[in-house]
Amino acid sequence: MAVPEVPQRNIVEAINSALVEEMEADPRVMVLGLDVGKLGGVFRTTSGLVDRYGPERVVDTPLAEASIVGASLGLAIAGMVPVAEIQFLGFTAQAFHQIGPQLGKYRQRSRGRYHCQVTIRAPFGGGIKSPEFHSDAVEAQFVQTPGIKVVMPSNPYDAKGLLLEAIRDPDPVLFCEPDRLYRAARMEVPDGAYTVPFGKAVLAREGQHVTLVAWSAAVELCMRAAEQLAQEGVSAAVLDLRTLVPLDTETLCAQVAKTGRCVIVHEAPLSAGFGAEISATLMEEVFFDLDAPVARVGAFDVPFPAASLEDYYLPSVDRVVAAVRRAME
Amino acid sequence: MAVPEVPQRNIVEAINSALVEEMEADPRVMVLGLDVGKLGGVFRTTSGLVDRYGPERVVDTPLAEASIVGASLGLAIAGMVPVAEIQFLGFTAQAFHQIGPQLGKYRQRSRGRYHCQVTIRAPFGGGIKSPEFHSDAVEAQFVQTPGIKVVMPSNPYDAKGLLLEAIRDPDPVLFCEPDRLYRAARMEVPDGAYTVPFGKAVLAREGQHVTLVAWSAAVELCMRAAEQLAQEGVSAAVLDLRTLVPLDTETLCAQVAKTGRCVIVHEAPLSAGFGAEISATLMEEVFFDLDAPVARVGAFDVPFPAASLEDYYLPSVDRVVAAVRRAME
Amino acid sequence: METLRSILKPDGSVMPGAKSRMDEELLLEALRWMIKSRLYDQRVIALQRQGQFGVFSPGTGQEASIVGSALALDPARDWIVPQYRELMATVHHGLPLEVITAQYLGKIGPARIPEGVNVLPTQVSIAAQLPQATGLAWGLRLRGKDAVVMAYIGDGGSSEGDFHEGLNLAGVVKAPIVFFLQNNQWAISTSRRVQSATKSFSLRAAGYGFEGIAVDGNDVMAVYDAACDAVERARNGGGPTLIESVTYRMSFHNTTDNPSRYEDPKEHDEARARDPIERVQRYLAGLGLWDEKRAAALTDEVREENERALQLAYAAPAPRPEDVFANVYADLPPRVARQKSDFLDGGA
Amino acid sequence: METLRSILKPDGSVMPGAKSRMDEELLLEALRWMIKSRLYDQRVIALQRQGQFGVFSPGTGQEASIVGSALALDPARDWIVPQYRELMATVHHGLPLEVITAQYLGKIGPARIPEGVNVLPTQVSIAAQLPQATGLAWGLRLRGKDAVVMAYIGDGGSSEGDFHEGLNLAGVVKAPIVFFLQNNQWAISTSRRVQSATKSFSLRAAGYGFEGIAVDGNDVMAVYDAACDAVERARNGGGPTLIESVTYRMSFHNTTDNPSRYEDPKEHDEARARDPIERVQRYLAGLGLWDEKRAAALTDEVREENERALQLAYAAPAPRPEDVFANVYADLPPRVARQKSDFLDGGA
Ligand SMILES: Cc1ncc(C[n+]2csc(CCOP(=O)(O)OP(=O)(O)O)c2C)c(N)n1
Ligand SMILES: Cc1ncc(C[n+]2csc(CCOP(=O)(O)OP(=O)(O)O)c2C)c(N)n1
Ligand SMILES: [Mg+2]
Ligand SMILES: [Mg+2]
Repeated sequence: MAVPEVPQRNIVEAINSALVEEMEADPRVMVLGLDVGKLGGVFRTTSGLVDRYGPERVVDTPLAEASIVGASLGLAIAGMVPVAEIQFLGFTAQAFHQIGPQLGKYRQRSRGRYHCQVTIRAPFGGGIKSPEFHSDAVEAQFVQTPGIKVVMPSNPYDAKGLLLEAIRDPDPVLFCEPDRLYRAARMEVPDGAYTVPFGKAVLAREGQHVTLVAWSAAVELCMRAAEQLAQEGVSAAVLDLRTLVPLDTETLCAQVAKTGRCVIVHEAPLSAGFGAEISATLMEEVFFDLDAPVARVGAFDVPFPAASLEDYYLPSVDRVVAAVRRAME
Repeated sequence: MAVPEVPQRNIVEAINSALVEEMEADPRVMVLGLDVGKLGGVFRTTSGLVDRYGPERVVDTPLAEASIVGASLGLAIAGMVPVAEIQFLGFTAQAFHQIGPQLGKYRQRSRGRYHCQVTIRAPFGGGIKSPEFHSDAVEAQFVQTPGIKVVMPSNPYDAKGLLLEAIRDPDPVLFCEPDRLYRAARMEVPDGAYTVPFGKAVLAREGQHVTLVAWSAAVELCMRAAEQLAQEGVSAAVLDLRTLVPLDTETLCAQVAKTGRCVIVHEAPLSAGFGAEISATLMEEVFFDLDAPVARVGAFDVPFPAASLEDYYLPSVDRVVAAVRRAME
Repeated sequence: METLRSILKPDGSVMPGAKSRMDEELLLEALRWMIKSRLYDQRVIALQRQGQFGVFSPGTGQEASIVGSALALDPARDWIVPQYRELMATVHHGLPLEVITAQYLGKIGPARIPEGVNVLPTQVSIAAQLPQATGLAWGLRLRGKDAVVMAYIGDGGSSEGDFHEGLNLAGVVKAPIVFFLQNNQWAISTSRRVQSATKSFSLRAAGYGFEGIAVDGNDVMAVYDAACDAVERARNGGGPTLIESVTYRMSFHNTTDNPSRYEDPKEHDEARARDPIERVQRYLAGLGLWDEKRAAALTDEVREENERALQLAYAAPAPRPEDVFANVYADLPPRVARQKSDFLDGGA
Repeated sequence: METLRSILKPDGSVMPGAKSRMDEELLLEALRWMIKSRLYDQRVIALQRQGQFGVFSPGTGQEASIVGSALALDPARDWIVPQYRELMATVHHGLPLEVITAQYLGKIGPARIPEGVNVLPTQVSIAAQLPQATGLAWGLRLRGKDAVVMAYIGDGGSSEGDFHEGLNLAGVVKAPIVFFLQNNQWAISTSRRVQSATKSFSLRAAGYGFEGIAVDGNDVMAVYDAACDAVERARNGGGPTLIESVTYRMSFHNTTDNPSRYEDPKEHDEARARDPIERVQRYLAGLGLWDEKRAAALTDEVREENERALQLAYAAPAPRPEDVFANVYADLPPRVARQKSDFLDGGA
């Protein structure tokens, strides 16, 4: 008897599968946002949901991000489990006052009487020549607003498992999706429900000499850099943080202590990006195990430029490799 | 003949003096925000301005932060020089999409055809038992939005000089005022216009053993900690960054290299606060001069609690001293 | 300014031909709540002046608005989403006075809204509660409840983007909600005239596709009737209503405020002449249902209640250091848990 | 749905008794701009399909709305604040077609709006331009200019908080501005019905204390008249106007969109029957001012112009790596300057 094959899915399909699983299992789960209905979302992550679950549970909303998030808070208090989509992460700016200051604080403000089981999904990232704002990597802004968990999947398997974990989390979760990888390589993503726990970084690639720390699409970039470094005889490990809040300090520190060298890579501008927090944490925890200063590679400290310039602006394999070479000196 | 005495001013008076100077000197300068007119602002920083310059240049606006900032952008393009007040820094959240993504990007978006000579003033900080949101120290959020300069005065002299520099800066400036110190000790603040340049950190106190790095009200906290440390025989320097963007990396690195030990102190929650950027920068620039890992003292990674709990939440002299002791081991 | 729905005139007489849903018995109950509110304000302001109470925003002058709207709700199924100046509305809705009082004393645990009390916490971030209230009303209907939400907002709050987004969404999903806008003419020092050029905030409802009405907010009968109409409409699937309750902030923004810097005394005195409590007393006196004796008795009785609540709140335990970390997450992330234990070990 | 101001019916006849400010000569000019817009859309969509043009949002079906509104302005003193679907309005206002075209080709320098052209950049952050436009109009008046600002917004954009805050502030400061809302029935795939329960977006003006009007957005005469009235009012100190121009997005949201997933073909065909260009041609033909020959001649002429602009844009220099750092600050902060030099030295 043949073993049943595990289906191959890309990130779009993995997210869609997670939403279907949870909407099947829990009638309180609903999806709301811009164009999530008939269109199935601008990237089709919610494709087919409105046909299956109807317009009461899959809701095209008015073009108003603050109300998408604010209403989700109220829906959660009423006992629904909203999965809100913000069409692009950059447009969380319009809802900023409803995310950290409201979702993130509501449990505290109500002394625990109320909590917000709300997931906010949002695609982001450069590399696909998007219009202004559509590429902005602003994840670190939400690490500064305690109460919000920040989840950054880098591959289809994690995307499904982390999204199911997010929807079931009693507290608000910002789930950032790397649009550049939406339809990149498929991988085995099982049918049915499974979860990937928050706060567990995973080694995407083993390596002895240096650790590349990344999340979301930057993991794929680091994998390519590691390939090239291998040719130069440098064995680079790639650590995928998966979630920024909660942060897996333990694995991070153990891994970097092992290699003694570390380069952090992210798509956000360098200054005050989450890479700074990683570097500062390593400073505090494993300073005496470091053979070289921890380095960071990010985008430059300018606004995301016109799409025609994004390849110059974003961290590249070359810039990662160059940083590693310096770290190896 | 007696030398004319330099008047003593607190921060409220210093800011008021700067506004008067510039409104006298430049008819394009206007002040707008909530309650900035007859009331003179909830902290009286704009007291008397409407009587002097009239309701066309000192404007009480509707209660709508995004329009205060958005309108300021348009006013600047029309050739005015708006000094907008956001009543409390925490309420920049309501205007978040108009600050980084608009003010910060407008010069780039227009390929230099337009720029935004706009100053946003906002009080913030704990220690005065304010209501929710009024104390939130969110300055680092604006370091992540390139195009915005972030100014954090710690005393009356700097407050006046940096504000005049901000109003004259052709690019947008977020000017954060430490409300806990508004009416604290007066110091010599000259009449007339003078500027304090951006990007020049200043040593608020000399010291041999360790450098305390801070900005805004945390500088005063570090001064008290340094006093106590002195009794324990620890000579602590206090470096006041004054501006986070632009950042005076040169002075910062030279100073920390000198003492070999460093503790960064800020009121914002620890994770991804601007202290992380300082620590990461020191990692990259002066790693080999460090005798101990750079440490950080911030608020805890929870939302600002009820006022009755703020003394436990905020960094204290004890916590700074304890961190320094560990750094001295 | 379009004419306001009104029944009870400042002189205590009733508009010719006007009839309220409110009978004498309910009116007496309303008066009781209004007096309770006024006396509570006076008492805690005095305490605040002695440094024994937190920053407080009184409802003085707005009692008809606050009480009349709350009386239209069924505390067992309906919900209140406050801003912060509707204290006695939430108390009528079941929130024990000592609980909300504890909040002003910085007590944490004791200020927790008890299970089963359908009230959300006060909202300091102006207008942020409106999209939330819309979501709550929408969600309650999705959950099959026949609940109605009463959401409070001020004339100042009406200018925020959240006002627009919250009301527009409510119209689109036909949420069972009443937006109760207390136009007390002030947002701290900012006059209603500065807040908007509109003749009446109630006109905004047409821009969202539902009913809007402006009512004399110092007339508890008219407020109650307008609120009842709106609650019925919401309950019967008729969707949202925007009620502009035109009233006046007779005291000050809060205990840190000094209106003499900006308020025209004439305007203030005219407002006092429209006091919402006195007109009810005049009316009831005319019916022989109110006199000095009854007033004195009720005052003593209500004072008693307020004092009991104050005593309970003062007696409630003060927060402990570890409460800084309470109720932030269901489970503290490891990094924060470590901050907590370090802190409690007296470390940094 | 309240009745729309209209003059020119779809069949090319004029409403009985209706008279437009637009004479035949201006109407011919309007037609020329409308055809130029339609042909430009067709051409660049074809180029985009061949991978030779960026993501583009056509104005097809909305030409009367776009051109009729722009014709009411004086490019020498007035300003246009666009969203992104009003390309030909900005070109009429003085923005060279090759400049805006360069933007779609990812050219940086060449896409710079020339000095003296009173147009702001297109705005991708929906509705963010409205508070800015209000500030611009307010500031121009403070600077003593007699300028009027025409700010564009969509039916989708009308739901954003910035719409509310921008319009409310404009009413309060009586800014010389016209808010021109193109209700093309769609926000990507989201129907106007989902956007708001209001009968007409024009009703919102009353909530801000100024005039609102709904006009047939496929009727260039009616649009022009409504826009002229509003511009005059603004110029004469009468404050803002909200114009809802009711039209239809006859093509698609942008070149990445596929309306067949969500658009009812019936609705689409009905819209085509209300084509804003054809009705003008019918009307002018009736006057003997339009025929095959003239159509062909004008088409060739306009195609020519568009081609010339396209060629200039294609010929314009591509951005250089260092442009990443261009026009961010008047002076780059040291840290960013160092990033730039490291980058240009081929470092990281
Ligand atoms: C978003 C936001 N901006 C500013 C403030 C500061 N503030 C507190 S109360 C208030 C005035 C509110 O006026 P209104 O909505 O009319 O309510 P009222 O105080 O009159 O009951 C302001 C500006 C705030 N709390 N939230
Ligand atoms: C704040 C914001 N949210 C979402 C988007 C994504 N988006 C781009 S265009 C659009 C629809 C806009 O519709 P409308 O305002 O009617 O203008 P139209 O495209 O019909 O001209 C959306 C949702 C955006 N650009 N900005
Ligand atoms: Mg008010
Ligand atoms: Mg539209």
